Amino acid sequence: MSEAMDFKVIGTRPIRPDGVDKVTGRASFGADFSLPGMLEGAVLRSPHAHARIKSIKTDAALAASGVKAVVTGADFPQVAAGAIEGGEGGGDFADLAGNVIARGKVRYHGHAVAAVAAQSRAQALAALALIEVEYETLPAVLSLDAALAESAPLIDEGLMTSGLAEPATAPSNLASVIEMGNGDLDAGFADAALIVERRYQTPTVHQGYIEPHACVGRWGQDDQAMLWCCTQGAFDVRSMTAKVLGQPVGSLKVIPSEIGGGFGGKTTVYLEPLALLLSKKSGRPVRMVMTREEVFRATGPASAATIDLRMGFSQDGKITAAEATMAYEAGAFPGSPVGPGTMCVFAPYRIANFRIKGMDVLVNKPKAAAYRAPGAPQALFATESAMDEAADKLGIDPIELRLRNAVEEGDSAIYGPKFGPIGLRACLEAAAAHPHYTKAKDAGVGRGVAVGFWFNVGLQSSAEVHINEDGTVTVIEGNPDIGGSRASMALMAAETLGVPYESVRVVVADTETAGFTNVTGGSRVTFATGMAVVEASKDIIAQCCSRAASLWSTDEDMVEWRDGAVHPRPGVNVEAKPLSLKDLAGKAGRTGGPLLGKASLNARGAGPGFSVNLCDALVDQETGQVQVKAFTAIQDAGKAIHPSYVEGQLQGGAVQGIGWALNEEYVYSPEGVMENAGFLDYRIPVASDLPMIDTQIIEVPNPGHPYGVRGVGETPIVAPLAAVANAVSASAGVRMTELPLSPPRVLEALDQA
Amino acid sequence: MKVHVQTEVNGEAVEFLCDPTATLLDVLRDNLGLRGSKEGCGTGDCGACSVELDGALACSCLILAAETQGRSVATIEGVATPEALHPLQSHLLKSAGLQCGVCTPGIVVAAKHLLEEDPNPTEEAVRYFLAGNLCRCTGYDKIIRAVLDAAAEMRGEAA
Amino acid sequence: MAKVHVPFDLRHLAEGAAVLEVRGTCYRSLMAALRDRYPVLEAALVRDKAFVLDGEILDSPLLEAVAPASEIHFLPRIGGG
Amino acid sequence: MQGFAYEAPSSLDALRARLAAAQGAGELTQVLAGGTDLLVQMKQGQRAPGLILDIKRVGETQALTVDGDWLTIGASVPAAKAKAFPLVAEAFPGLAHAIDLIGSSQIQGRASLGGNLCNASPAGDTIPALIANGFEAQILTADGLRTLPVEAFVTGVGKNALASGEVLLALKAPVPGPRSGDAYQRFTPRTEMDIAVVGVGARLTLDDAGVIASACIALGAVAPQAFLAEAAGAALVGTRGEPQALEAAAAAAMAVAKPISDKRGSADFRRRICGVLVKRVVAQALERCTTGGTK
Repeated sequence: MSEAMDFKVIGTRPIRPDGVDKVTGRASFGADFSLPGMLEGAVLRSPHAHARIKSIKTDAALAASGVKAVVTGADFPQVAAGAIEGGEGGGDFADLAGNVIARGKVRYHGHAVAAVAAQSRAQALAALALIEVEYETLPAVLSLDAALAESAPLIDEGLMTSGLAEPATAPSNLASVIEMGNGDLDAGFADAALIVERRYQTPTVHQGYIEPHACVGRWGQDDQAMLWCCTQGAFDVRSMTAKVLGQPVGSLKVIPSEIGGGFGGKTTVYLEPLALLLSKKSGRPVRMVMTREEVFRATGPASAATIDLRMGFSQDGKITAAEATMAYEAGAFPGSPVGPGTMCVFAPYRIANFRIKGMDVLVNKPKAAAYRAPGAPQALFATESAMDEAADKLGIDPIELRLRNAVEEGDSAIYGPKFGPIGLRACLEAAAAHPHYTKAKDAGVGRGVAVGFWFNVGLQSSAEVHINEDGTVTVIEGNPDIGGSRASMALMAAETLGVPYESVRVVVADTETAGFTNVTGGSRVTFATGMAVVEASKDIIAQCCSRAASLWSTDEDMVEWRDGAVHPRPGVNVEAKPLSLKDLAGKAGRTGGPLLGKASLNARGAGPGFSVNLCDALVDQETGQVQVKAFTAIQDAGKAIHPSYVEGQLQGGAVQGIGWALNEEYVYSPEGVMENAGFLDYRIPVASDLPMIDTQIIEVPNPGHPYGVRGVGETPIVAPLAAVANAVSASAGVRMTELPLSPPRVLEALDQA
Repeated sequence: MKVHVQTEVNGEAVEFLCDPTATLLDVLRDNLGLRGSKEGCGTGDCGACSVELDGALACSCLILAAETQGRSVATIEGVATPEALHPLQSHLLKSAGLQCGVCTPGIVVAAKHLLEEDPNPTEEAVRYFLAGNLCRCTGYDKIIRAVLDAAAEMRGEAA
Repeated sequence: MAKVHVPFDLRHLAEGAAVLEVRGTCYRSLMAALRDRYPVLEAALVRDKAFVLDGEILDSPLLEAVAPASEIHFLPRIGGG
Repeated sequence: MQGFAYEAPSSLDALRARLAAAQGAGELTQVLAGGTDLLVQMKQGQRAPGLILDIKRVGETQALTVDGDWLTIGASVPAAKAKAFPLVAEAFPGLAHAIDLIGSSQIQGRASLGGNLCNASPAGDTIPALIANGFEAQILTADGLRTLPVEAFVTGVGKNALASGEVLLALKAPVPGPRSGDAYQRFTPRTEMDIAVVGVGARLTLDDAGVIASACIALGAVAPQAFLAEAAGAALVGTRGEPQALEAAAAAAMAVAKPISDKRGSADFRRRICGVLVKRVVAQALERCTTGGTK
């Protein structure tokens, strides 16, 4: 692959194949599916943040009108500990099962305790009220400080901290510790002309997808089961649900619906095992749909974090040493993304002397779920705030300061391996030259700069390419299309096969139709599944060459694929017209049967993604309200297959990050009840809060992908937190270190300025 | 006791029996099979269930189905003709103004109402009018552009 | 011999070493050699860390060939959203 | 939602008769206008009536008229329609803005001023604007009509002065004369879709010399119910709205504000924002006095 590639369709902006269905309301999402005889399920959730379950009585509920089945934790098998595969690091099946339905103890307000299936939702809800649960309430642990306190109540009495040099001798709420380091920290700080040292805090936030979780489960008397659901990964739902229910993977078929947003939050299961067990007990299909309140109380969230950061700088702005102590809330079960957080925190920079400590801490909140670049936004909020403060104090332009420390190809990342070609420097240079950065600021406006980073992942993907008898193309793959990926797959297939984009249809298939494919997540779909589609298309090309050679009675190495057709190689003495895909499709029956290409792979070479964001913000000095006046997202995409959807990723991630920075947070009562479990008071940005989000796509091709693609889905949410905070700090004239930058907090800071 | 309702949906006479507690959204989706209107919140905060009732824009999750007796309901399913998409729909596709697409039906219904009231809205007017249509994927940028472009096309200007 | 970078927080399991020279032509033989010398370290690496060969994070390295000049890191596992 | 019966009487007499019957039978009755608060409360189990009486088919509740010197807005007139009514937009731009702040465009297609008032949320956006503008509530009683000033209609958080069997029929206000202007502003973290942390409504009238002759300042979300801050108004009368007069009005308003701390803001924050908004709202209303009204 090279930069000089001459693309025919890649890089164009055609209409997505599923577009008309989605603008006309025809597309079928999670709650849109139904089956004859279907029951409606509902979940009884814990009214306490932390309590022992002493008894559960379900007789009255089971006897209620219309009720066909009731399940509790006692109906589920005990699931042994074991790592969940598929790239969702830190997960354990036993914890997953414990989160799906409580056994013995409830660990957060909203934790599922029982579920009911009835003929109507009203009947199911009425029956929930008849389930008698006797609780012994326990004190709720709601903050990192409270969780790590000497005599903190234990959320998991058996939890021994892992990752310590000396094995833990007593249980605690500290699930694990990770440490990284290099060089001589003391010497590095001794060399510093400036040391920035602060504590940075970020709140618990939710992914905020608009479509609540929903599924329909149907269990047969032969123990074969089917699930229709909205998910980022049907195969992951299959393996997780099978494990929670103690069933063989092959007995479960998962059919993904269209998905109304996920952002990482739909990479796990909540309702699916409940629906299937209710179906097994009732002998009827069962539909379960969460309310928005349930989505807030029982799914997501992203970890709150406290990061103590110390960075040393020489007079000319070189980082001499850096130290971070990072505590992330895991929620009620281990598994916050503090691991990747520790790897991201200083990833954009060359730092010889550093120490990083990460802590995964249990609190009585919902089990943290992945949210776009899990762990990175919190980490880089801290670092990029400190970089901004350093630039200010050293009198160095903030982009220049970053350029002086930026990692480049060949540098070892602080977490070890060497970087290949990366776009950090190109993004920084583009930012410095961007009109947003060069134009004068309006009165009172603060301007913030921040860098974003995410690893991007590869993982397993499969694809099939079917050539129809008229030469049109059907691509079969297994990644739910969460943001236009069918269009990207069709573009890559069309490019490889040399056919028009419009002749390619892309099918997102179920777990019995598509080959195994990991989640739509980790910024991997266009990269890894795209690679599988390209490979499967190349498989078709090889078959076409072979068949053309047979037709021409020559050897395969006498022919070549060029411009969408098989040609005799130059100089080969064959009298023949080139054979196009369409020609060969028509002759398929006579040349060996249908043309079917396939590929399955474990993708390598996911190039890391870097970004730079610029934000102009104006603080109302009397009320503390922040207005984002301008925002620019610049990011290295490797190669933008469909630039509009790449821009869309940048814009959407920017706005989620703006929300995280400004107004989003879980508000808890002292008893551990979330007080703002709805879109009215959990304030995601609305259209009138925002300016247009300007974008600039940088293309430093990724050598690990045939067309140079690197993932773009997650990096966009990383930089906005600090970009906004730096702009607000500049406008307010006071350094803001705790998110969200809600009006009361900003006003309080203004008072102290 | 069920309520018997006769009403009009997308210009067609319909009748149904429903529980008095059923919302218009419930009936559209479960009784009439019109599932283009989505329930994102059930409390009128997200706009994914937007419909018009006697020409007024509304959240169908906050209307009792019984209230629609003798009225006229317009949903996303009635926006395109058999021959063509509405300009808003075409421009949303052209501008990539949707990612997951679950908020899109509500946005089309609301924006269509806006352009019927004000064929030449400013960007600010579009943003404020659509503030009740939450979108978590796009950052709104391409949605707003699509609405402005569709408005221009509908006014006969080159978009 | 391949260079194995010992994670900072597990160096106490390798007598404080930051880098180990380990013989092995593939993942399995490399890890077997490591197990012979530092069984507790090897177990911790397999349990808690992702295997990184020459900069590439490999979630299923079982059949991976290792060259004498290879650099191996072990990193915390990464989840994706 | 818990089960209920639904009825929609189509005349004032039928409504009155049904109310009387329900009262006699001890049915827990809930009047429905736009339903944008009521349905949410029923879904969340906060209200569980046995009978829903939809009043939208009663013509009087849909009135939107100017009769001589009085503006009448029927209790079930949807917000979108009320704010677009020419007289409201021209002579009551502050009220029009308050109406425009009720929920989203979708909510405004259904929500009524009558419902907003009966719901009696301390943070209801139209209530301070209605109070500042001297609106009266016209109430259908068992045997006639009665009126109450809006500030007396709301009696507490979620409580109003309607007796059992009574219904709010319409809101009425005198059409303002010359040299008069109103304004309403609220504070929310986002630009839209939020509940007011503080809301302030004002109606000012100047004399021929440009001196403030009357000033009504109403505060929302800083007490169990919106109320007229008389001292704040008094601080403005006789002034031309000079900075020190605005400061005095703000100080007077902050002195009578009795906010609580909750998830939407602390008491201190609310009190402080109240002062800021009083100044901004008075300045805006003052400008409208001299520019003749709109916007």
